[in-house]
Parts: sequence; structure tokens; C-alpha cells
Amino acid sequence: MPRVVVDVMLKPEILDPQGSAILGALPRLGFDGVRSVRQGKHFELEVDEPVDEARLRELADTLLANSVIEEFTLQVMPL
Amino acid sequence: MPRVVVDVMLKPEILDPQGSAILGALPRLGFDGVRSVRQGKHFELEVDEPVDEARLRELADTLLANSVIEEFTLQVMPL
Amino acid sequence: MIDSVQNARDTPDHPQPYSELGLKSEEYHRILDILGRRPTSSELAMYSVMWSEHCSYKSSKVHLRQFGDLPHSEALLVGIGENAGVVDIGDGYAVTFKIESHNHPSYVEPYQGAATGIGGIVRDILTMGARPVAVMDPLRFGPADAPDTQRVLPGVVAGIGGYGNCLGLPNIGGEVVFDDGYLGNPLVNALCVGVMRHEDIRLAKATGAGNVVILFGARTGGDGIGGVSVLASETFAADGPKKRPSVQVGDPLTEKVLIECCLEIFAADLVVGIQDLGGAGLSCATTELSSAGSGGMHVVLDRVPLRDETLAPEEILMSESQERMCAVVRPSAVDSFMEICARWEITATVIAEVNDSGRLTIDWRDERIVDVPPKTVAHEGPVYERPLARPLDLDDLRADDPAHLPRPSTSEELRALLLRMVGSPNLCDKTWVTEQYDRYVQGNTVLAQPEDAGVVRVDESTGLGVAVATDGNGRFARLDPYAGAQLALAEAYRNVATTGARPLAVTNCLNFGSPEDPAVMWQFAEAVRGLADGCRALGLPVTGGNVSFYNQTGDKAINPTPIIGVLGVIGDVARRTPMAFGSVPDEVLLLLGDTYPEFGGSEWAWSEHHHLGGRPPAVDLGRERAVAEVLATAAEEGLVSAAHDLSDGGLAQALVECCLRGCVGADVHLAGDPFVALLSESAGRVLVALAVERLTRFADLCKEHAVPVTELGSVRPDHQTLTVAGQIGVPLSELRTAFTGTLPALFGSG
Amino acid sequence: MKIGVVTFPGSLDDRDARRAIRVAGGEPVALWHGDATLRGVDAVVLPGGFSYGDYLRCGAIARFAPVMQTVIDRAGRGLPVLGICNGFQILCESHLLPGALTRNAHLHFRNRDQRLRVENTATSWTSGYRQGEEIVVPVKNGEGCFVAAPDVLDRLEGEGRVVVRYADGNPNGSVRDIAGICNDRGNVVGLMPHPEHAVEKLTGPSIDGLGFFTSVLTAAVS
Ligand SMILES: Nc1ncnc2c1ncn2[C@@H]1O[C@H](COP(=O)(O)OP(=O)(O)O)[C@@H](O)[C@H]1O
Ligand SMILES: [Mg+2]
Repeated sequence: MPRVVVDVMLKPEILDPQGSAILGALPRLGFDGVRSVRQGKHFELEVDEPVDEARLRELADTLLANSVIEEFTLQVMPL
Repeated sequence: MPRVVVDVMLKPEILDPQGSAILGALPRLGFDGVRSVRQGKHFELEVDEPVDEARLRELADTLLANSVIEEFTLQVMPL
Repeated sequence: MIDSVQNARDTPDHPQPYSELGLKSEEYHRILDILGRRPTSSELAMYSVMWSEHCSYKSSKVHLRQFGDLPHSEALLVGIGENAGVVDIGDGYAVTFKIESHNHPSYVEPYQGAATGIGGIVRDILTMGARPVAVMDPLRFGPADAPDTQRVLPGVVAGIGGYGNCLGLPNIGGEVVFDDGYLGNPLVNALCVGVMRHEDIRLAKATGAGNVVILFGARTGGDGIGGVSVLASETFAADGPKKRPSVQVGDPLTEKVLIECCLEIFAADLVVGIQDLGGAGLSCATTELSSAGSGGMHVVLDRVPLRDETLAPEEILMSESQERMCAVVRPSAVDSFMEICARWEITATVIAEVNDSGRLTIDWRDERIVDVPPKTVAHEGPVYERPLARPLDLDDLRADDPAHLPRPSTSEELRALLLRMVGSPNLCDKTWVTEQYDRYVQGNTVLAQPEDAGVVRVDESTGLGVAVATDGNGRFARLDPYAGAQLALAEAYRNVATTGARPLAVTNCLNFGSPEDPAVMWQFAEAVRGLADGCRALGLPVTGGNVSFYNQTGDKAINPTPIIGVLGVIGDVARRTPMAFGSVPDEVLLLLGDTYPEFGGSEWAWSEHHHLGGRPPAVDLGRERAVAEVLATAAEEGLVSAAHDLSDGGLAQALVECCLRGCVGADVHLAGDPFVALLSESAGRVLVALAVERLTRFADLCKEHAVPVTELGSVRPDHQTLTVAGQIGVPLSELRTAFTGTLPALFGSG
Repeated sequence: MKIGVVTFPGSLDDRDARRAIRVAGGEPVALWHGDATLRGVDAVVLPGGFSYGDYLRCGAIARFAPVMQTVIDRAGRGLPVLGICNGFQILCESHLLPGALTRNAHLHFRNRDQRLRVENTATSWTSGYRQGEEIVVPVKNGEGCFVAAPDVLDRLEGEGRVVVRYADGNPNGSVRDIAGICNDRGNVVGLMPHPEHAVEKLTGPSIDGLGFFTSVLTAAVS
């Protein structure tokens, strides 16, 4: 079955407290050299054929991402 | 600056209530043809050069993912 | 190119986008007069935001003065004008409390809007030197079954819980009300209560030349700078500023840590003055601190730690990034201050110095970009006497009395009505909402929702505590804003007294439509007058509050919705009166107060007939005082075992709630028309349960205060039915199903 | 007897846990996440809250705090450790306890008075209860759904390491109604419900939670 991957991230201008908390923890854990961390959501969907990408984008835009603060990328995985 | 992307998903045998809630909502919103939805986390890191991939995997394994319930994929993005 | 003071002098005719920033031409000219030159873009940004309705109260000020003119109250330690008022509750303790609105942001992004609403009010309370100890959330939504309510309500509730729970603040009460008018304009009001010792009270003023100003907490980003980016874009060359966020995201961890950090700083006595950064950000904090202080202040804006390096100085001044505070600190205390911040991993930076220049000056990249008398920005903004006009439809509305509406004519119909009413969205059980809030954290919550008021213990050794309730009824206020405000006050007052506390002080959040509409302005003026007269009659000070205008969808304003919060004191929380029947054997039921056939604006007329008309119930504040005195005395003497105030849904609703809470039945007998007895919403009434052997003493007490008492019947622990003699008997299980099923059916059960 | 309560950035019920220890007759000692020392305490409570905002995963960052390195080490040598809610999450993240706590099945934060059954009274923290005793204690969490691999669950059950179970309704979807578990020695116990909020009649639904704190006092004395 075709697989669709949607990654949702906060828009770059929006504060990401989750990413900041991770970034803040890294030096304490002995990980250096990480300059920034942003945390988002990753969705994996299994869909029927034929894949209607336009419709899936609509789904991502209205349901998976909150367009007020987030943006997304969508990829239909090759079978 | 090199970018590293880590996707963390619940192991397939672990119940994913968020994914199920989305799947359940789809028909009500008029989206058909989606068979399964799983929700995970997506991290984007900016790191210094040179990229030490082994060390980054360790970071993902100990901090970003909880190996008891989750698995991850890590990708160093081409510059 | 930086628009410096020198540049402003050199280019007096440079056109400025003041109207885009919301300034009227007269207001702009007033700035020219004050400065004797055109403002720099940074000054223009500061004036425009500080002179906005939200910050300057320019339309409401002339009315709100009535609160300041109330008779002096012994209990009032800090009055209106500071971040929050402070009252003395005895034993050296002081309490501060305040309500704020976050209505518009919560419509745009319900979760973050509501979350940052909690964050903002908590910082106001913290700023006074207090430890925040509880929050409450009066909420208004469109119809429960409207599609947009499905988006707004769950988001708002999750946001309030997400932020408040993470701060470790128990949520002890609130309101959830549905009404058509709030569909495009929900109301998200948030109340916070804080406790401190008298000597810990802190004020927002910058005094003492040579003292420094420390900005601490989150870094500054481009949040909430809205229209000001017009100015910023003027100062950029071709590439322009980065996109600015339309929504602020709250970071409750940073706020929690900021709270603990501030409390440690207060305990070490390291600050001379302190101010939170809320609306208008640094502009507000720097001008208010220096305006309230002794002289002037010089800020080096480059020192502000940024989250977004592309911010222009106007934007830094205007940013409303959350979780930031500003403290005025003696130079000798700076090191200790910084040590505490470091321990909590809080970024802290000296950004300014207090001086005696009488001016607020700000430098950016070595150029002077602001040089103003701070009072003209912060405290001497424009004041308007807006025109008032009684709404044209008011007479028709009042003439449309609900007396003509069909009423149940048989006991079967009455029974069915009762079940429909307890399951209606406004009257049904709110557990779906309140389960998402932590009520236990801090371990001092003695009463929380669904009790009439939240009660928190302040001192573990003596049992001293406070009770807080909020109320508001937009339908009553629509029919008569003067009476509506007093009814809200009376209900909150009664709710506090019902738990056994003595009411002490009032806060409010006045949610109205556009002040530019004379009809709205009339409603506002009437409500303020009603509230001020009401407080005078009850002998209570108003300690602060908030005005939220422009609550409307298109040109349709919401029902005027004054939300009133009352705080009371209870000497020993062990003596509080809960609402559940059945805690002692042989309880008899009494009704305090008089019942009249009053249905104007009632829940019955609205939920059954979608009717709003007639007159709201009559207000008798003398009676409210007497009822409150009876209840507080009865609690002190340990006379009553349960009490519940009568409000929306009348006696029927109160009986159902008390039976269900205690899991016991009751037998009641009613004199007169059972429909009126059960569903009237007459004010000044409280349902009381007490052990039969206390009856004589309690009746004497009521007589002493001229409070009418009616015997209603008795509690029946042996019998799981609510029975109204000669009318109906409904098993509790049936009531419970009707009462608890509504919100889960609408918003999903887990 | 001294019982330490650790404060992490974002801990909320630390003061409540100290109060509960006091009410039980013990001497509470505040411990700081950034200090590796346990200040000579005889037992440790990891309290509820949202350490580091619980932003990444509940307990995921707190696990690496300096104090946890000491707690992990001493727990292995028998120090009684109780993790309540966020503390339970930290114990799982630290692998002192098996399994993990995930998002509640209904996806909401839920606060309610919860009936529990005490299934194991052989731990340092539950010796004061009767086997099978039912108690009422508040739950309040957004990520309290306990999960573990089937073989892990079977081992936990087989070894009697399910310490408390939800009775009368499961508030978060935890497998097999598990509310709390212990390590094989029984000195480390983690549970989602909050016994520290059920130690005073006036502020809790019961005083049923007191037993956790009195148990460890007797355990340490004997
Ligand atoms: N949004 C909310 N948050 C917290 N508590 C709430 C909320 N809405 C209602 N409650 C609580 O539910 C109970 C019933 O509410 P309501 O019927 O409005 O009370 P009242 O009529 O006494 O004002 C009260 O204890 C109130 O504090
Ligand atoms: Mg009430």
C-alpha cells in the first residue's frame, strides 16, 4: 500500500520551547556542537491507490498541521 | 551548517492513540482512502562540522528516542 | 538607517504612518507638542501602543474612576493602578488577585491563546511579590453544537490546562457558558490569586538613581508586534524584516522556573521595583517603571537578548514575547541577583540604569532613538468621554416578558423539563472540562469546582484561607447592564459566603463590544455604575480588573459580559461549608431568601425557548449582605453541613447538584406554583442543609438578620431519589445520566 | 528518618511530597537536581510535575540530571526510591523500572479521584497496606498510559511486581490496569497516582495515600 509521509514543523518565526529545552540539555549530557534543535511532528499514512496527492495536501493542511503556526512537507513514498 | 533530521516513531506493536484519533476523524471530515495513520516526532538539528554521525546516533538513541517503545531513523542532509 | 532623535529633528516633515498604528491625527499632534519635534519611529511605536485602548484605558478611564472613589477600605493595601490590588487577610498575610481577558488570541489559536492568557495573569500576580496559589477560568463560547465551538472549546480548555497544570497552579473554579453571541468571539478570562507576607509586597517603580534595570526570563522574539512592523519595514533596506509570528507560543516551563526564581529573589530582598512584560512589552515596562518612579531611566537596547537577530529596535520595544520580567536592582545586589538566575538557568541582563533626568532615553547602536518624558507615554495618555446612547431595541426587549412563554402543565411535563434542563449545555456537569485541570497541586485546595467557590488554605498551622468565585450573566446584563453587573457581583459574593467565607474584595473583567458604538458605551457606563454602586452597598473595594472592548463579530457586539470576581476570607478552612448533601445524619433542608416569578433572562427561557426578554431578577444587596452574614456565622459556629447558592436553573438545579454530589436523595415539598418554585432565578437565595438539632439556633440566626427561611424537606440517604411532593420523583441515576452525558456526547468521551 | 525529595526544573508536587513525609512522621530533605549528593537521606521521592516541561518525553531530560546518577547507583544497592507520576516516568526513562508511560489513550490530561487496589505489600513503600486493600487517591496526568512488551508484562505479573492497579475504571488506558510497579528487590516503586495528595482529609479525597510514606519509615527502621 502506498505510504505518505508528512512532516509538520512550527514556522521558523514561532517559538519552539520543546526544541529549546532539548538544546539546553545537550551540553549537560556531554553533546557539543549542536547549534539548534527544532521539534515537529512526523506522520506516516497508508493510503489506497490511486494516490490523490492534492487531496492529501488538503488533509495535511486542514488536519495534520495548524496553518496558523505550523507548516508541513508531504512526500508520497515510492512503492 | 549541516542539518540532521531524526524521525522517531512508536514501535509498530505499541498503540498509537494520536494516530488512531486522526484516523477516526478522517471519514467525518470527508477524507476516505486512508488505511492507517501513525504519529511520531520529527527533529531538525543544526550541527557543527565535521559531522560525527556515530555520536549523533547515540544522542538520538539515548535522548531523542526511548528505545523501550520507540525507534528512530537519522539522516544527515547533504549540504 | 536608524531614525534617531537627531534624525527626527533634521527631518521634521518626514511622513509617519501613525494612522496604521492606530493613532488619530489629534493624538499624533499631541505627541508633536509633547516632544517639540516629530517622534522617532521608536517613539512613535511606543506612544501608539501605550495609547492604545488596551494599554491606556482611554475610553473606560472616565467611568472606572468610580471604583477609585469608593469609600476607603481598611483591608486594601494596594489599590487600582498597580499590576494587581492587594488586600490584608490578617495574621500578616496579604492576598492579590486579578482577572484578565485573552479573548481575541484564543479565537485565532485557541490552545496558545488561552495558554498565554494564563501565563500573563500569573506574571501580574507574581510581580506583586506573591506566590501564585490558584487560577480560575471564566469562559464563554458559541452554541455547544456549533462546528466552530468544536474547534475553540477543546483547544481553550487544553491550553488552560496545559499551561496552568505545568505551572503547578490548582484550578479551583471558573465558568463555561454557551450563547450564540460568542460564536465568533469567545471569552477567555483568567483569574489568578497569589499570597504573600505584608512585607513582601513589591511595586512597579524605578527609584534610586544608579540602580540598574535587569531584564530576565525568555529571550525577545518578534511576537505580537503586529502593526509595528510597518515601522520596522521602513527602517530596513531592500531585504525587509523576517516574517513576524502571528501567534505567541507559551513556554510554561520557563514561566514555572521564572516563578521560583522570582520568589527566591524576593525572599533575598534583592529588588527595589519589579514589572512583568505583558502587552506592549518593554515599552510598557520601561515607561511605567520610570513614570511611577522618581526620575528617569537610560536603556541600552542592544543589550536585550534576542531570539531573532533581525528585529528592528521598534520591534524589540514592542515585542510581546512571553515569560519575561524587568527588575530594578541596587548595584550592590546585582551579583546575588545574577547568581539566583544562573541557578535557575534563567537569562538575565542589565539593560538600563535609573537616573534623575526625568526622561526615558533609549540608545541603539550608539544612537539615541528615544528621549521622552515617561509619564506622557505611560500615565498621561488621551482620555475620551465617548458618546453614550441607550440601545434602541432595549424597550422592546424589556417589554417582551417571558411570562407569555408556555410552561409545563402536568407533572410529567415538569419532570421531562427538569431532565432536559439539567442536561442543557449551560447547566450540565462540567467535569469534561474540569478533569483536564489539576486541582490538587500545592496541597492546599480545600474546595474546587463544582463547589460554589474555590477555597485554598493559606496557613497550614492556623487554617486561615481564602475563597474566590467569579460570575457573570450576559443575558441579564443585556436586559439591564446596571442590574446585570450587580447580579454578577451579588452571585459571586453569595458564592463566597456560601462556602463560609466573609467577602473582602472585588476584581472584574469587563467584556464588551466596541466603545465607538454609543450603545455599547452606554452598556459599559451602566455596568460600571452598577458595579460601583453595588460595591458601595456591600462595603467592598474594587482592587483591580481589566477592560476588554471590541468583542464583536462584524458590527454585532456580544451581550455585555461583566465578569466579577469576589475574594473572601475564612478564619479556619476546616469550617468551610461544602455543597454535598449527606455528610451528617438527619439533615433538613432550608431555603434562605424569597422566590418571585422572575424569568427574564433566565436559563429556562433561553434553553427551552431561545428567548431573551423582560427584566432580570431584582437585586437587593441589603438582603445579600444579610444572607452572607448568616452563612459566615453559621459556618463559624459549625451549624450547617451543606450549602449551595441558587442561580442559573434555580432551586431545581441546586437540589440536583447537591444530591448528586453527595449521592443521596431528598424529599422536598413546595408551596405555591411548583414551576416558579423550582425554576425562578430570583437572587439572594441559598439552599442549606443542616442536622435537625441545629435548626433552632440557625432559625434564630436568620431571624436576627431578617433573612426569610422556608423549610423544604429533608435529605434521604436511604433513598436514591429526588422527590418533590405531589409532583415528581426522579431517581438519581436518571438525573446523573442526564447531567453528565452532555459534554462527553458533544466533545468526545475518553 | 530523613527522606529526600528531588526538585527538578518544573517539579510541582515536591512541596506536597515533603508535606506528606512530615505528616507521616518523617523528616523531609529537599534535594536539588544539579547536586549529585543525597545529603545522607534514607530514602528518596521523585515527585510529580513536568520536569523540563516534559517537552521531549516525560522524564527524558530529568533522567540525566546529576542527582539521578547517584539515585540510580544507590537504588541498585537497595535505597528505597518512590517515583510519583513524573517521578515514575523518570524511573522508567532511567531503566530503573521496565516499560514506559505514553500519552493517555483519550489524549486528555485527566484529574480524578481514583480507586486503586494494592497488589503487593512486600515493597518498601507499601508494607503498611493490606494485600488487596482498596484505596482512593487522585490521579492527574496527560501521559500516564503504562506500556511494556508482553514478555515484560508477564514477568512483572509473575514476580508480583504490579504494586497497585486501577480498580473501578482505568483513567488512561494503561495495560492490564497497571497503576504502579516495582523493581525486583521491591525498593524502587513507581506509580502514576498521587499518594501525597491523599494525606489530609481537608485537601484530599481521603488519607489513603499516607501508607506509602509511613511504610518506608517502618521499612527503614526495621
Ligand atoms: N472553566 C471552568 N474551569 C473551572 N471550573 C469551572 C469551569 N466552569 C465551571 N466550573 C466550576 O463548575 C461549577 C459550576 O459552575 P457554575 O454552574 O457556573 O457555578 P455558579 O452557578 O455557582 O457560578 C463551579 O464550581 C465552577 O467553578
Ligand atoms: Mg454558584
